[in-house]
Amino acid sequence: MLDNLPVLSLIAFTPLIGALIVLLLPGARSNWLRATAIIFTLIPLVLVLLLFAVYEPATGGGVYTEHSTWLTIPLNKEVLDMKLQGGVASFNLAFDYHLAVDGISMPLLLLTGIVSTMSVLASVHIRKRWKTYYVLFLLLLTGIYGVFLARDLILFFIFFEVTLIPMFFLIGIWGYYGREKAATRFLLYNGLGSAAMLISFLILIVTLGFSVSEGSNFLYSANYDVLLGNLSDPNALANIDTGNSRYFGFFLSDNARWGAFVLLLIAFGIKVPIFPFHTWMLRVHTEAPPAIVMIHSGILLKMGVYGLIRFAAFLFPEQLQSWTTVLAVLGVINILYGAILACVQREFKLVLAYSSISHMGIVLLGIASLEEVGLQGAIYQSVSHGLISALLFLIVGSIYERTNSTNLSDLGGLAKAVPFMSGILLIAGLASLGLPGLSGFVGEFLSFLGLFGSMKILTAIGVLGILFAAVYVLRSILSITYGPLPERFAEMKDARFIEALPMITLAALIVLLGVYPSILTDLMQNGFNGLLEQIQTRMGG
Amino acid sequence: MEALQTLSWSDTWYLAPELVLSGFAILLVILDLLLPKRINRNVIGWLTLVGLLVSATFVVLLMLSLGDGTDPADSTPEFYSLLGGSYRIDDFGNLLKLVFLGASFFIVFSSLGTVRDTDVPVKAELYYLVLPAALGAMVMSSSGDLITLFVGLELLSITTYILVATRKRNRLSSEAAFKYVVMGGVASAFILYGMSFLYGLTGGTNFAFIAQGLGSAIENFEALLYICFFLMIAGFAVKLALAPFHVWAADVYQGAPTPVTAFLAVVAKGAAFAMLYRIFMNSAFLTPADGSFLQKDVFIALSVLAAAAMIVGTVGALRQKNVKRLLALSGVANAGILLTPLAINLTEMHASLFSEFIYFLIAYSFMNIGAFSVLTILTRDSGNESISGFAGLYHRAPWTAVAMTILLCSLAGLPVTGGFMGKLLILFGTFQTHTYWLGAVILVTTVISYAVYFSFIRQMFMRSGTVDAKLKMSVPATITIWVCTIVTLVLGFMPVPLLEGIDHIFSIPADLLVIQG
Amino acid sequence: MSTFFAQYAWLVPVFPFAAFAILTAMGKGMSKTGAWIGTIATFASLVLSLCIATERLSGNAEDYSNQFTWIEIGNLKLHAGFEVTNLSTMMLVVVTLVGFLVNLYSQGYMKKDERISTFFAYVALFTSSMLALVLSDNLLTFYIFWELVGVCSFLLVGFWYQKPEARAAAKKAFIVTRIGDLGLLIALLLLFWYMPGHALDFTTIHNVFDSQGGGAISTGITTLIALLIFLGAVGKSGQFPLHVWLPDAMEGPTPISALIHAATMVAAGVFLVARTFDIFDASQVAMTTVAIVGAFTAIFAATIGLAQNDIKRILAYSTVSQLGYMMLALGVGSVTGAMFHLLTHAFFKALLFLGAGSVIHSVHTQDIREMGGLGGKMKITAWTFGIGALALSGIPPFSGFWSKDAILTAALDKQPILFVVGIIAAFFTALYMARLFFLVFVGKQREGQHAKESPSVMTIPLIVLAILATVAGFVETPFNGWFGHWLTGGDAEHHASGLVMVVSAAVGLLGLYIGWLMYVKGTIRRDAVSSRMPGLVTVLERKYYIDELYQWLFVKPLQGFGKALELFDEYVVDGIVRLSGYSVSALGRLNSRLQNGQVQTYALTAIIGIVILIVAIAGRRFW
Amino acid sequence: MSMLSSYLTLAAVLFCIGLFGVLTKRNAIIVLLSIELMLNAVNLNLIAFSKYGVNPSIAGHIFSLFTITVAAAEAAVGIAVLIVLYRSRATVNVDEFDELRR
Repeated sequence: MLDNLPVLSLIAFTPLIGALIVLLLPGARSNWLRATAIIFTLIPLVLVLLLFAVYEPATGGGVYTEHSTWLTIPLNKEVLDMKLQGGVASFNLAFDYHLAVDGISMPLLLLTGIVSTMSVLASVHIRKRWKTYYVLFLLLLTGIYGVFLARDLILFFIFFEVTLIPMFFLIGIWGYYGREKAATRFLLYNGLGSAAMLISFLILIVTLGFSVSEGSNFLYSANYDVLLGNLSDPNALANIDTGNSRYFGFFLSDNARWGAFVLLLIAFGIKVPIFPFHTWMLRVHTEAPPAIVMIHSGILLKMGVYGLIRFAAFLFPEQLQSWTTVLAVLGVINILYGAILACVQREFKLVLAYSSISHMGIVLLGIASLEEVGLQGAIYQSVSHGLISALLFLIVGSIYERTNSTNLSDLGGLAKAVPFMSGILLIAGLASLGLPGLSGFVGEFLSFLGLFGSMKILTAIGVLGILFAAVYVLRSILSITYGPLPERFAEMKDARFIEALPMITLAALIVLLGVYPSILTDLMQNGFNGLLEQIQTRMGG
Repeated sequence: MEALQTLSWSDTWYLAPELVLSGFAILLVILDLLLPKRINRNVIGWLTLVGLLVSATFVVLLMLSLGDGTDPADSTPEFYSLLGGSYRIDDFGNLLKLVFLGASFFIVFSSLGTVRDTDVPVKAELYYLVLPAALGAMVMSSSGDLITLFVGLELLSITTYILVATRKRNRLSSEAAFKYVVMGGVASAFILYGMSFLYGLTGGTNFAFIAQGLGSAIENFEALLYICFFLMIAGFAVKLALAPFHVWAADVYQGAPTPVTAFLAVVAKGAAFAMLYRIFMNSAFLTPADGSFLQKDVFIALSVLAAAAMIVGTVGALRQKNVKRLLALSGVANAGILLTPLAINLTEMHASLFSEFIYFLIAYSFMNIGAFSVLTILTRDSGNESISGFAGLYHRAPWTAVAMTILLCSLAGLPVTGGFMGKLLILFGTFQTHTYWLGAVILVTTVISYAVYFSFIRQMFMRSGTVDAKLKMSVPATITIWVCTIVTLVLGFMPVPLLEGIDHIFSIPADLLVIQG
Repeated sequence: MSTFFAQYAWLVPVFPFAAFAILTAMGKGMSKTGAWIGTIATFASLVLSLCIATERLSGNAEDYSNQFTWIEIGNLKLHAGFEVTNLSTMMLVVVTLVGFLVNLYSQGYMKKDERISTFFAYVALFTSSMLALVLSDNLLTFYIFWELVGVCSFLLVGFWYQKPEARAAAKKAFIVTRIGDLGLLIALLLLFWYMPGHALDFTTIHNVFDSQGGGAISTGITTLIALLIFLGAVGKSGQFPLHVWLPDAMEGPTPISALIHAATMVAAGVFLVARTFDIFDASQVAMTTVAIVGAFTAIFAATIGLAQNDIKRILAYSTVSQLGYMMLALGVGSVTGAMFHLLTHAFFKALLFLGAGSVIHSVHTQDIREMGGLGGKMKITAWTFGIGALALSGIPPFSGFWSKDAILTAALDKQPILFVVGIIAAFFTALYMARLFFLVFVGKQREGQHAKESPSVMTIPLIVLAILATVAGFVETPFNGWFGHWLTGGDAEHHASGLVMVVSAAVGLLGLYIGWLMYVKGTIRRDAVSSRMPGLVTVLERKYYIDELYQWLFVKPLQGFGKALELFDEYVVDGIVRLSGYSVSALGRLNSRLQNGQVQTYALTAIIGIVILIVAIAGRRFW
Repeated sequence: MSMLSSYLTLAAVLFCIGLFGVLTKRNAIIVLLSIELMLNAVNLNLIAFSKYGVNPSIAGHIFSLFTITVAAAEAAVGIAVLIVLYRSRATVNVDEFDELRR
């Protein structure tokens, strides 16, 4: 049934349509607004699930590619015309509207669908300006889906930027005390990342993206597939060193490659975040409303991971390969730095923020392995961390609503007052510390397994992180749920249905992924073939 | 040199847009004198709009009558050269004229009903003086001769001096005007001094002559040519408010009535760019590139100025609380971006400098006019020009706040807006020519500018203002705001039609370079 | 022989898991029924285990294993599966048997607790994980359930979560064992990359590391792997230096201490080493390490046990000490001895804990100094406890004697010093057990204590266990090596040594006698040691200050480091970010200084600007 | 050519004097006059070039005529603005015109 539908576009743009509809609804009807928002968050989820059901790893979901030219910007060809006697038929800069799914994006799409749905349910804690909230929320979703679907550099960039603006508002309007600062910091820091990304992209477009087709049609293309094709094509202009000609400089020199690669690393490193680019996200974690942190920690950080793999790894396999150690060291630093800092925080949200840093370090290790196991582990860990941190922040939101605090010293004994929530919190915590049987373990294990083949000592040091994970998770969660219950919380009510539903769903998914990982690993089966082949051939040559 | 070509009756057709403007200008001056005091001077405003529209119609007609040069069999000329080549009707000029006329139109339109008599007692002057100013800008963009260029420049400058001073009872207004006069005068002197050398070393004031003479001039008087170009650069830099020649801009923008500020930011700036293109593409660009560094150096100097403008403008705006001054500094930064396509020069791979420039100019005009219109409404409401005047705008006028947000996103270069597309094209140019550093400067300053523009958004959405009453909107201003917003979005989503149109009619040899005399 | 029941072995863990699922899903609504669901499920497992055991008792049943692909990535496959061997069958029986008895016992012990169904859910989950662990056919599956039993232990230790001590103990239990788990995990990674075909199953491990394996893996790596696996075992089995969690874990309900922290989970470390014994066998260093750590732990914990006053803590240190014995056995190469002791220990230690639970249930204190003369009121408890104590002290003919004897014989064969250490530890064992028994059950009864015998649901398990503790030893005596043969498939490695039997029985009796003299007869004053060497006693009471040492060695420095890092994060990492922000806005301030209102300054700036531009750009050409 | 260079030098000196005046004089009238001086330097240049330049032509004369005219217009507007300013400030000191700042 999906064959006749532009299903990928529908996934990406139904939230946008939802946003427009919400915009037209009367602002006072909060129930209508909420229902519309939920519906338009569910539609893409359903579509993603359908896609998941029919997705065949063997064909890489190629059936569901949507490709059309979007912008073909004419570049003045006159000077070129004069120079080349034969004349130039056309000289264009083409941005394509190209959406596709493969084994790498599919799991992240699923994650997006699930976490966004849970987040929109968790938005019951939002107390003001619902209309604006849901409009921005849906806008954000379009951006996120777009990022995971886009296969054109500029399209990707646009979607990436589109996530920034709603996030700025969502943090800045509905956040806590330091929200404005956090929002600005978020915007600037991520903006810088995007700038680095765009520089790198443009370098790629003016070199790798250039091609001369039959009948001397000169074309700069921003299409990812074109870039990838030119990368491995020895006859592509970007791979031929024609000397230092100023005007026809399509050659992608080693220096340029390195520059572009490092810029991508920085760009996505900020998003992931990689130490030392992490400080912005601490503020987002503490200041943004929990429903938004679910999205942020659950999905947005994964855009960095996705970008690292999709662009830094696939387009620069050589550079990545010679920098695996750097990446692994960064990963280990992330793991330990985040973990140790998480051990000494007094604010639960900060514990979680630092723990995110730590977990993202594991993802880096997986990428650094350049082994299929590790790469799948990285994605797996991303998905798993997405679910876990979404669940954790869901509970944080519910706890904050009841206690007005998430400070560890203010809380205690909640297992008595809210046993259900405490139980879920414990499950989430255990998943976060990598307990087998829950999703966290599989991702961590696969990542470690992948890297261990090439870097034993570093991996072993990284594994220490899971010890600290036990320390900070237990320290914080036990001090919230265990111990004597303070008087003032005696009357606390356990989770309402609307809160419990997403909690149970997420917890169930965490267990499912922990017990039956093939559900994702099968999906990713052929996702990394291209990259691994590249590396193989380069090592051979 | 052919015999002096005099103005014939048939030429009036080619000069129709300019003649219409001057005719309307004179007519309105007289009308203003004759009309009794009790009649609202908005009438003159509407008539000004009519003048601008008629003129624009003629420009469009002229454009249609021009050939595009794609078909060799087509004998329609690609341009008309009048008065011995001193005045050119070509697509470069026509496109810019449309921008100027359109911008003037919206500026005047949005100010109808928002400018208060207490603030600008000579409201009629505010309206009809826009006509000669626009005329000056048009002359500049159409000139093929240094003298025409200079006359156009001065026509624009002198009228804007007066426009700035129209808030007669305002102490600041006349101070701003005085500063503008002094800086403008000095700038004119520099430009003229540079032009005098250009004339002296090549022997002509016509661009065709200058191009011919440059070859020998560079052999014998390279140092003098350097001085000549740098003197002109200095003059233009002041006119364009590039850093560090920009300091006057903030003061003048603040003192002027808001519509005039918008006019300065859009039309005056655009006209200066037109002049820059005319002169530099027909002189510095044509100097031989081998054996002399002149060409390279002039364009490097422009790149450096562009970068400096972006950095200083953005960074300066960070700490600015007065909205007009802030927009002045933002204009400085945008001038840097607008300069970039020219500064990275015309090369084999990068020949689309003009479409990059004009696309961003159009986008910039609309977003700026929109933003200034919002500002006009707000200042009329509260008299507060500070950024805190935007506080709580979301609660007072949510839709206007949304529009303003879109405009600000465009100013900040965020997708999907005209500002983004324009910047992206210019950026692409810098990368095409491998001028990575300039591209990086554009991007980094863009990011810093988020802090500037989003401080408005913070005010609008995240703070509550002192007043809660619904904001009183004037109809023309509202229309202007929404037109600007929609155009901004359309330019972001669908840049291709416009760009294709420009590419279709614009040709470098015929429209940008005046090689054929 | 048939493997009819063996193919259904996977059902053994499924029963309790189903119970867990039901109990969790139903929630609080079913306190009484819930308890029975757990018990019945465990009973079902027990029955099935017994069936499997019967099937295999003949001794020549083939091992049965079955597996499926858990994760498949590229050409790498990670499997999950189960394997039924004699070793795992023995463990199945032990776990289900003790598990069932503890379940039964808890019906009485936990009766009044409002979260009884939660308790039974946890216990069911634990039983299930433990059984799955036992059945695992490869190290990865093993590791998964290894962690799961750990988490169940954590949950149950912290069952009374409102007590801060329980919270601390649970946390400690989890974290300290996790240190060991790290070792196991790294060992797993190493094995994965070094094993041919990335195989992780025990059969392949056996084949590769077997003497016939032909040195597929270098000795250095083998040693490393072995030591890392041993680290895991050290953590789980409470060996020195990671023993600190086990005594604290006594904060949990007593049945849990019996089930998890005496009979089953803590023995998993021993089981692990036994399961991967070929790896150890291939490395002399590893074997020596295991033996030394085991022996040291045995005597070390026994001495601490002497000076404790909490009934459960004494038993806990005793557990640590006995686990040390098992490790010692493995270290000297006697898998049979270790598993044999594991078996007997499971029975008599569970018995002792349950007996202690019965006492605590009755008198509501755990301090043995506040007890006394309970023997009269609690006959069954006292008798069964006595049997347990005798078994533990290694008095013939109780089971502990035979198993200890097997270990000591092996030790003597290998290394006399280890034997001596073992003998001394055995003496201390007898001594502290005597102290415990006599102080609790003999002597004057305390006033105000209304001790009474526990209900039959609690005493029946005691009796069953007491019988087992008495007779279980006869499966393997110096005269009859059936158990060893059945277990390892080899010839009986254990040959009679009259010397060992005599010496070990003698020190056991001596210990008991001295205890009797001190605590019953009073011939030796109780403070005979403490008055002469108060320092020594304090050191023992404070458990050699190990906790404090760790506090100062690891916890505090780590906290300090964390705080320092926090400052670093705030002022250096974020500081740089803020600094760049400030410097940008400082530039902005510079710009606003320029805007001083003086038009002449503006013009001057412009002039200076153009001069600099000319000098910089044009000037460099003319230089 | 010596004539040309003398004229050019004179013009340059004149231009610099004008510039100096703009930058330093406190009296606003003198500032405006200094601008005129600069423009006159330009006129001198143009005339000199049109007589002694590389390609002597009438264009320089014409250019200077335009310059003179425009300069007059500019001066007129300048003075007018200054008068308005003087009315409100009662001073012609340039350095007192600094209410617009920062």
